Amino acid sequence: MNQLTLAIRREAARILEENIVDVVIGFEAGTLPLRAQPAFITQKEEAEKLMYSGFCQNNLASYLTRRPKEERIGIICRGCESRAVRALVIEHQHDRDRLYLIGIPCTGIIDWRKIERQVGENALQAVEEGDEVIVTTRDGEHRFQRADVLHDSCQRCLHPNPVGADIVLGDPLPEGDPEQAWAPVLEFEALPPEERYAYFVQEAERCIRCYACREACPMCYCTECFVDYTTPRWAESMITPSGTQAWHIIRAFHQTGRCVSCGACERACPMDIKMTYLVDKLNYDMVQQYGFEVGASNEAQPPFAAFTLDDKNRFVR
Amino acid sequence: MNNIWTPRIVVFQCQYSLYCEADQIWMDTQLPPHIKLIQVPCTGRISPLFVLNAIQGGADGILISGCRPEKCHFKEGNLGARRQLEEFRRFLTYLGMGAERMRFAWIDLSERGRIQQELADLEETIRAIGPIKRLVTRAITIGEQP
Amino acid sequence: MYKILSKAGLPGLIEKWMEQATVYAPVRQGDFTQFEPLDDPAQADLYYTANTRYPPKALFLPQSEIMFRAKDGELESTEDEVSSRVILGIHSCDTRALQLLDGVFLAGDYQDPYWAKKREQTTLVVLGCADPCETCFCTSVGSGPFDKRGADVMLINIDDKYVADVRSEKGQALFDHLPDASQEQVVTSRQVQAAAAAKMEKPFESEGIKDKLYSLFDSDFWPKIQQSCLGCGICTFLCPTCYCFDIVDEAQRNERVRNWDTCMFRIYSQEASGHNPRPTNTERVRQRIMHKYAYFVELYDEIGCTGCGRCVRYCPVNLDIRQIIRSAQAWEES
Amino acid sequence: MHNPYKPIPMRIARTVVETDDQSLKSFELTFERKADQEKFFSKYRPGQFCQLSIFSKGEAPFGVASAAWEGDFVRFTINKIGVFTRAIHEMKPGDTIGMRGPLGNWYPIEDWKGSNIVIIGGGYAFTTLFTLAQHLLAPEIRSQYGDLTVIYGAREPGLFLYKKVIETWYERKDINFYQTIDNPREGWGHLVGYVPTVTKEIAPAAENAVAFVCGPPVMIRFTLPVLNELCFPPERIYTSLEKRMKCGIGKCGRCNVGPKYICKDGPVFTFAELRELPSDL
Repeated sequence: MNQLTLAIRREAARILEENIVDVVIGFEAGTLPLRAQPAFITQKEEAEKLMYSGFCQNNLASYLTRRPKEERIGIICRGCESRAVRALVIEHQHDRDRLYLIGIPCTGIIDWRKIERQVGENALQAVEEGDEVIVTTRDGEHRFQRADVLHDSCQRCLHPNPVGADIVLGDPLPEGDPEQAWAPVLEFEALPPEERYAYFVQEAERCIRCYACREACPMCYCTECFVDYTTPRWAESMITPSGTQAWHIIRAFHQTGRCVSCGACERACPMDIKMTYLVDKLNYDMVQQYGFEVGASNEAQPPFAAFTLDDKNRFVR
Repeated sequence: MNNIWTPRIVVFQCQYSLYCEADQIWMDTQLPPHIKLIQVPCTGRISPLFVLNAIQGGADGILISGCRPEKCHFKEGNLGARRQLEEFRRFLTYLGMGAERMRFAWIDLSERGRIQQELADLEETIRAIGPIKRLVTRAITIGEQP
Repeated sequence: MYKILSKAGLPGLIEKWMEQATVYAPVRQGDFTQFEPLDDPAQADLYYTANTRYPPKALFLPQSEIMFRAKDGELESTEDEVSSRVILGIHSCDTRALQLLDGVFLAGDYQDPYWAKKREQTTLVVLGCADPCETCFCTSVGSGPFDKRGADVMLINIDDKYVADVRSEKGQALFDHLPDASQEQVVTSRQVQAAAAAKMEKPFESEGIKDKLYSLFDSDFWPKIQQSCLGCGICTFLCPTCYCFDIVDEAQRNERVRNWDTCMFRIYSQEASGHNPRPTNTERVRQRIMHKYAYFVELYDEIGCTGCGRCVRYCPVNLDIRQIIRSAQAWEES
Repeated sequence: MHNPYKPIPMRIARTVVETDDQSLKSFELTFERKADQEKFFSKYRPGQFCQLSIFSKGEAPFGVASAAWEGDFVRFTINKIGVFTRAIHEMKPGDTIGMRGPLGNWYPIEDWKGSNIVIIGGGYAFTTLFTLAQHLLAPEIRSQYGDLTVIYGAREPGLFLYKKVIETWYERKDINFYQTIDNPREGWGHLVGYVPTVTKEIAPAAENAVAFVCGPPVMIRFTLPVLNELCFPPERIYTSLEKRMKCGIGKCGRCNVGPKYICKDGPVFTFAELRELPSDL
């Protein structure tokens, strides 16, 4: 039992008992060794179910827009979740007063795919021990350096510490290095255009349009998504290049200046499609053009919602 | 080879962004067949999806033409459009499209002949770089093909 | 009829089939395998024990299938555009799924010609699972790792050979010229089969599940278990037995197509009037589970799930259907 | 192999604007091929529906609103509400359109020979009930049944369908016809009140009778208790359901209510049957 789990249970039980919230959204143990399940705790006795580990792969903020409007919610917030909460509040999707953020400085989410790539698909047990992840399979024990098997988004995480939390459990962590965070975007940009396009095509063509990326994303909350719109239909409905490329381009574009870089979309994808390189570019541009970073403040509107006469490139062609 | 090929160009034009009368008449009635005009209530109405649809359908060039920044009929529709569509161009470029294929022309009533000039420039640029290859996923007919 | 085939001889055999038919087999693609038409027998990866990521139902009900091409106002159907095929290395769960779907597409007053034609043109060379995965639960849903129903041939892995249990004329056509398996080899193959099934834990017993689910229809069970569900389409799209589709006209392509659809999407049941009979995720999750474990049982006397475990493995929130069924069985109305 | 997804070509012979608000229009379609016509009428029974198809707009299901004896055409009455219906409202006589059908089950009227028939309809849902009444009014059929009572309600006079035909029902001796509108209106010479209330007043006898009820959900909800009070057992009350459909032949999976598919096992169900099904409508 790790200290963090105990602290989370204690805090969840307290805020339920003191009637500060109606529900606490956290994680409980999963049915598979490398996975955890989102949990919705409404009774303080049930707080014992909560746990926390590096296998908690979802962005819990995506549940905020799914819950009943009047509910008071306690939610486990890592850096990315807390920034999503801020963005949702700025976009009037949630009322901050009805939220209680239990902040956790995050050491990164372990990517089960990276582990399965090496040990096969039949893990029997997985535990974290300090900087190591120990996975037991039918043919024995495998040890990994935690840093090596973190999800890509977490490896280049800029802000592991929660912002604006009501309580923070655990000690703050050092912030990430922007140079390292944006390096993949710049590297991709440096490739010849045909290689960039080839990579995009190769990733998008595996898409099965299950929209798990959309559903897993805390910022994709539209009741009617552009692909569902039929009068007129904007994107081809099929899993053809037209259809899947349009989906990936526009989905990413709608996240411009809104994406919190949590990587939940990629972790949800059943076809291992890389997609953070798309939104990362857009986020990078927002930083470059407008000095905007999602969740950095409680007030700043996303750049597409805020524009001025004095924008750069006034006479751009 | 290139003298047979004519680039296909889609122009999105804000309906309030009136050019000087002669230019507008030319746009409305004398646009050559390889240029397709799509009028919108404001450049702010141009969803990136429209642009993407044109590109997927085989448009070699896109011209987005609207009012000068301070002269939007809806006060700031064009300001939003400018931020969005510029970024969209950066994004498509990131994915391999030639940035030259998409351009903006914020035009004032006084700028006689500018739209023709912009179109001619765009066409020349596109002739130089050749037909669009990347991001085209289905060829639909835009105007008449020679 | 039992034939024997050395693993070393398999590429030669595939090559021979390729002369007459398109041969599909699991082909390694990045971290997973997919059924692909082979250009070269060496592409076939039969040693990768897990199921292909994408279900082979797509070879019979493609995710996007052109039904008609519009020509001068006439719709020309496309069902005949399929030729002879062999599917090698499909597992029992996926084969069983095809058989269950025959009940939907081939039985009743209307036969689906697209499905029928592809079934008719295809020979299934099934590879039994000697080494089922941790997420497999075929034995809980009335099947098993060597379920032979629906197989034209069942390959059973014994050391450096396969015992081929040839079960149909179509299968015979592919294996006829091979030597018969010895009595001893057949016995060994039976042991392999029994051992595989014995290795599997049974996460639940399916008896009475239909009635239990009916009794829970209006229960608080569904609102509770659906909370973590994101409402994406992974479970249904990767499912070998989910078959719902949408029919769409792609006017720019001049095609009427059908695309997989899923009861997990809001728009699936959204009516033009604005009414939606399944307005929230609760009704949609209930529909998915009940379709497989209650309605399908009522209609066909079989569970509409073959225990392949794809939905278990790829659910982004680890909402595990085995756990849902167990919870349903244990649920007491308060 | 027969392809049940393939529409047969039809031609729009006549259109009639049915309601004053122009939102409902009837389309009478004739067959382009004699063989299709024969096949259609050899199967068609009142209560069935067809999928109409306009390439590029897709397909949508509509109940057939004409009895076979009315002529060599098939009538559909269509409310302008979505993509498809908007497109068909633009169409003119002479235009062609695709059709698949007849699909689904029907009002099993042949099981009730000798019985009295009560038809209760409200609003736009009257289409297939009209078909049923028309079917029963054919001379050789009418004599096989007892009394025929039709109660038909609409929000206001301008919203009644098939006005020309139903006007003539008042003059007939072999049909008891009642029309009602929601609120009093000057110049209205028939009943006023909601369908359930009016049904209660008219009180058709349940003995040796069978009822067919179609209408908006709220009308159904309040009419059922009335029929209950009048002693109609649920086995003798039929209704016709609708849900979003695509294939129309029980394959695409979308229109189920529990294990039943509205397109294949329906659209006609008795309330006794519906009571056995999960509440998934």
